[in-house]
Amino acid sequence: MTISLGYFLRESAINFRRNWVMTLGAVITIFLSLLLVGVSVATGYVVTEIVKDVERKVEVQIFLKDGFAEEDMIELQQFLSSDPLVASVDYTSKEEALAKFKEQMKESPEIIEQMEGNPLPASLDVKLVDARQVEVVVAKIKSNPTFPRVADKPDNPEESLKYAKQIVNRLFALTRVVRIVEIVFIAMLAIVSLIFINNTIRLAIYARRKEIGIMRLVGASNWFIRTPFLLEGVFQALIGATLAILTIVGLERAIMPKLREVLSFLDLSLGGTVMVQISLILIGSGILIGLMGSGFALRRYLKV
Amino acid sequence: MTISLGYFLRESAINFRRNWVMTLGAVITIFLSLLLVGVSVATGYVVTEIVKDVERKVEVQIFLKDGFAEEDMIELQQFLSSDPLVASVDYTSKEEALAKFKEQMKESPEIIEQMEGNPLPASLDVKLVDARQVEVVVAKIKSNPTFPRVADKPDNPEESLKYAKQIVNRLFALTRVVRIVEIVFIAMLAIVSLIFINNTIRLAIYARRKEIGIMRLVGASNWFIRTPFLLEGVFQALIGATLAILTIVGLERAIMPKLREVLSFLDLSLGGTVMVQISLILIGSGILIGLMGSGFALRRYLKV
Amino acid sequence: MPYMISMRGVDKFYAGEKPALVDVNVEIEQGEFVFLVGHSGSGKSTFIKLLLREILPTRGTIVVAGQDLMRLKSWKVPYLRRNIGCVFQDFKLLPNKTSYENVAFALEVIGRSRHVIRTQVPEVLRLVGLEDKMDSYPDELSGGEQQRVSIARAFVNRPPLLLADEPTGNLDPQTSLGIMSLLSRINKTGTTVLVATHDREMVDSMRRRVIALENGKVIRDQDRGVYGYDD
Amino acid sequence: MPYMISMRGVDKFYAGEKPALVDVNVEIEQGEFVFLVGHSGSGKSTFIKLLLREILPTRGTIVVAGQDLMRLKSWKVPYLRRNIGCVFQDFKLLPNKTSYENVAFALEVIGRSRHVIRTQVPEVLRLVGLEDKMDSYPDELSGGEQQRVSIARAFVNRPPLLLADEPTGNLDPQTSLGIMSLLSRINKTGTTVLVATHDREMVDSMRRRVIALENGKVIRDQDRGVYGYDD
Ligand SMILES: Nc1ncnc2c1ncn2[C@@H]1O[C@H](COP(=O)(O)OP(=O)(O)OP(=O)(O)O)[C@@H](O)[C@H]1O
Ligand SMILES: Nc1ncnc2c1ncn2[C@@H]1O[C@H](COP(=O)(O)OP(=O)(O)OP(=O)(O)O)[C@@H](O)[C@H]1O
Ligand SMILES: [Mg+2]
Ligand SMILES: [Mg+2]
Repeated sequence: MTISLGYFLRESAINFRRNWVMTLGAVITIFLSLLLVGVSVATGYVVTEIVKDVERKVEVQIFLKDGFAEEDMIELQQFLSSDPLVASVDYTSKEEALAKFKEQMKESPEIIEQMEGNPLPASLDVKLVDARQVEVVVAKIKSNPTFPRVADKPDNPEESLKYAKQIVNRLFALTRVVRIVEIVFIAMLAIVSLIFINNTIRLAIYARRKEIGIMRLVGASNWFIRTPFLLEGVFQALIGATLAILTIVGLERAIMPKLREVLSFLDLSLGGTVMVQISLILIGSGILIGLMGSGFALRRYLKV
Repeated sequence: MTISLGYFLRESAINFRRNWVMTLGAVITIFLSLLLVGVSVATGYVVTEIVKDVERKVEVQIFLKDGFAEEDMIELQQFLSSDPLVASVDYTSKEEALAKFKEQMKESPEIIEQMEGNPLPASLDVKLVDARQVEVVVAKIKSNPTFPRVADKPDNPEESLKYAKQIVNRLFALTRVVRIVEIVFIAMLAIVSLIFINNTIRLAIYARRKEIGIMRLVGASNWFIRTPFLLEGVFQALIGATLAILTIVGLERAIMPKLREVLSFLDLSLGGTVMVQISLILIGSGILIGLMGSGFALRRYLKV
Repeated sequence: MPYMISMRGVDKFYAGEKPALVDVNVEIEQGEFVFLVGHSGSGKSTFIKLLLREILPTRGTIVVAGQDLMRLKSWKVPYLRRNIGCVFQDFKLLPNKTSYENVAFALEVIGRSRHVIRTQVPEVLRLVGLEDKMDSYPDELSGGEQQRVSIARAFVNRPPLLLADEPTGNLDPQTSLGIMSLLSRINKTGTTVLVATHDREMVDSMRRRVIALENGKVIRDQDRGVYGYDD
Repeated sequence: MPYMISMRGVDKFYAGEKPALVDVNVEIEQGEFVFLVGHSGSGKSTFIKLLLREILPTRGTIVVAGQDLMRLKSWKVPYLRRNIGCVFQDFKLLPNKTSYENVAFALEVIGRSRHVIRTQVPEVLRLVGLEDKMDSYPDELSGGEQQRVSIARAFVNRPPLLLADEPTGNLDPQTSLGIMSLLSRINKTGTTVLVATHDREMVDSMRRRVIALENGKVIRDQDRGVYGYDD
């Protein structure tokens, strides 16, 4: 019925205006709840990116003996490159290794001075797709038949593999905790927001329970009473979500460039797609909560 | 008047029971708001401790030339020890330095092998009270007259000072950001909580505005109307705060041991005093907000 | 002969008190005009609330407009109520709606078009003398004006059954007379009308059927009766 | 001779409508018993609300119990109201309080001891015939019972001025008579009583001073008057 739709829209718009204390309360609650959730999700995203970036820096180095056979090295490199766990395999010659070492050690020049010739071996530097798979990749390298032939220490090939076992383990312990804390916190905020919004809507409807009773006595069916409330809930959610999104976008604009400047050594990013995703989540969940909150709260007063 | 006090307590207890929908709403809001704030403060405290712990590991090393004069070294050590910015000064002999180096480099044995004799200098390892003061301490060392006499490189004493300038700067950039984010987040949560609580109380009082009008018409003075509402607000805040504190203590008991286990390399602590502080803050601010929220919300309906 | 209202052996007990209604047996035919009289607290409003299925009886059967209220499914209740116009003792106006909107609501509920609403609502408000109070909210109306809005809402959709609980309690004798003759005219068009009232003058002058309650019991059911009760 | 109420040149305009009261000049002496009559919407409730300082007049001066209401500081208003008992047309009972608590509230407000409350409240409720409804909440009471709680609350603290807006609108003639003789008795103890009413029988039989309003104007102020108005 087109008449009814018009009626319901008009009705909920009027309610919206005339019960503005309640409306404002609900809009503020929805806005702030979604803002909290949105900011946490965005922060969580940045943290996750940082964690991933740090993890990406975990690599396995294979030291090669002086005068290794070129074809062996290439074979090993190809074997590793074709592994789905491996992101890239780069060759570092003896000279490049020395240059890097000098660069790294330039704050302890006493050690560089002491060095004669080029004691550093060439290496294959293996970057991983998922840093947590480091032990698997190491095992694969060890079991590869070419590996002992090119290894720096053929008698004890294992010593030709370098990866910061302890650091990697600590890093993973830390990043796991960071991720769990992140998820738990966002989940907590989401649940709390849900309760807040639900609570506010319940109070708003509680304050109008007499009206609902009167409507019933005048012969209004449940859906006739419910629809304007639900539409109102949707309006409120839309306004709240929009405000939250605008605030988050504003914050992003204001904070991210500064943060990127201060933490220029970290790869901080919060792309447009992420913002769009967050916006969609906020609007979607806002409307859902608005609808469900109103719906549930009404049930109590819609019993005959 | 003792009669009045009894009356007000009775009155607010009755209201508490008879308006339980509103009461429950307010209690839930206060509880969850304070829980969020409390959890953030606790998390923030742990993060701050970790940051401090990491910062504490920043140190300045002074490399000493072979065959330095013992009394010069001791003089420098005492000079630094007496500085309020310095936490401790430890002497590392050439042998200890070599042992440490070998331990650190055990994953790159090719370098150790290359070393002949003991190329490493002895050093004084200076730990700082506040890592951010590292440049100040470095300047002081440089300007000390004994320093050039014991320095490893007398012709260019500056090179005998080692501190991870870049790492320290990055670390500080990061920890500063972490701290700011922490404070901003807690502040945001606190403000949002305040608005939530205020909002809920306002809705609850809005729903009873007719009652307030009636009381006024029957000759009740403003404070006579206000007192039971304020007491109710305090009750609600107390219940909410208590629930929040219990939940936080419970969470601490459940999570901290596990966290300490997983992150055993970090110095995670959340002492009893911190918990007591958090509890006091929550109860105090809860009551304050309960009082002020009710007070402000009432003002609108207490105009004559 | 179809009964509009039929109550058999109806008791109503509110929690733990003496009963509000005891063994009420009443039949009201379609098109009748009935007064319900009784002292304050004798059960008149309870009687009306039962017919509207606002409350259910503790015992007994009630049939209204062919519907057995004890068996009526809860989702069907609104449809029953659309056939009953009711003037409530406490008016029950929606506080956030103007007089016009309050009356219009009864039409919107049954899906009348805006056009119908626009013509009928002002007409009905004029009948109860509120043509210049259409845009006032209930708390901007005098007691009697609120009561008349409630009356207007009750008959705007021409229901076959009209219940009125003390419809002239806040009205002066002259306005009361106007309302009563309005109810009379509505009754002449075939609507069954049940009026609970304390207005002795009114009851005595109209000489219609009178049902008298005392302590929840029907003590008198008289055609062309009078208010009765000696002061 | 001290006036309890004195209104001079009082106008009351509500937002943008025709005036609710126009140029009202009324003096009521201490100890008088006055009826205020008039059609629905003629301004009776507005008159009473002005005396209680629920609203302020648009023009004119009002002095009640020696207080100039225009000059009265807002924090002093509660003290004024404690000297005025008021029966409201819509009862204005606190929904979360029982009958007993509603009546007791008027005493608590003026700081009476629990002992006094415990003896006086049941006594007053008995006077209005509600001794067995003391623990009922307003929505568990019939319309007339609520009205009587409102009456009990109005005079429980023996105020020097009693205002009653339509105090018998929901009461049967017999109970009305009881309430009226109660008001009469209260008046005999020196209390000034002002009753706005539509109850022609009552006014005609009591033969007290009658102030008649029409469209906000005082059209008659008559000692030992009658309800007047021809139907
Ligand atoms: N919800 C309720 N809970 C308990 N008792 C109730 C309830 N509603 C009404 N009563 C009691 O039932 C009795 C009958 O009430 P009812 O409202 O039917 O009286 P009434 O005839 O309409 O009186 P009045 O003329 O004063 O309006 C009264 O004594 C009243 O106190
Ligand atoms: N708050 C308000 N805003 C606007 N108009 C109002 C307001 N209160 C009352 N009025 C109008 O003022 C006029 C007088 O109202 P008042 O309540 O004094 O009448 P009354 O004599 O008590 O009538 P009744 O016998 O019906 O109770 C009415 O026309 C009413 O609509
Ligand atoms: Mg009744
Ligand atoms: Mg009035």
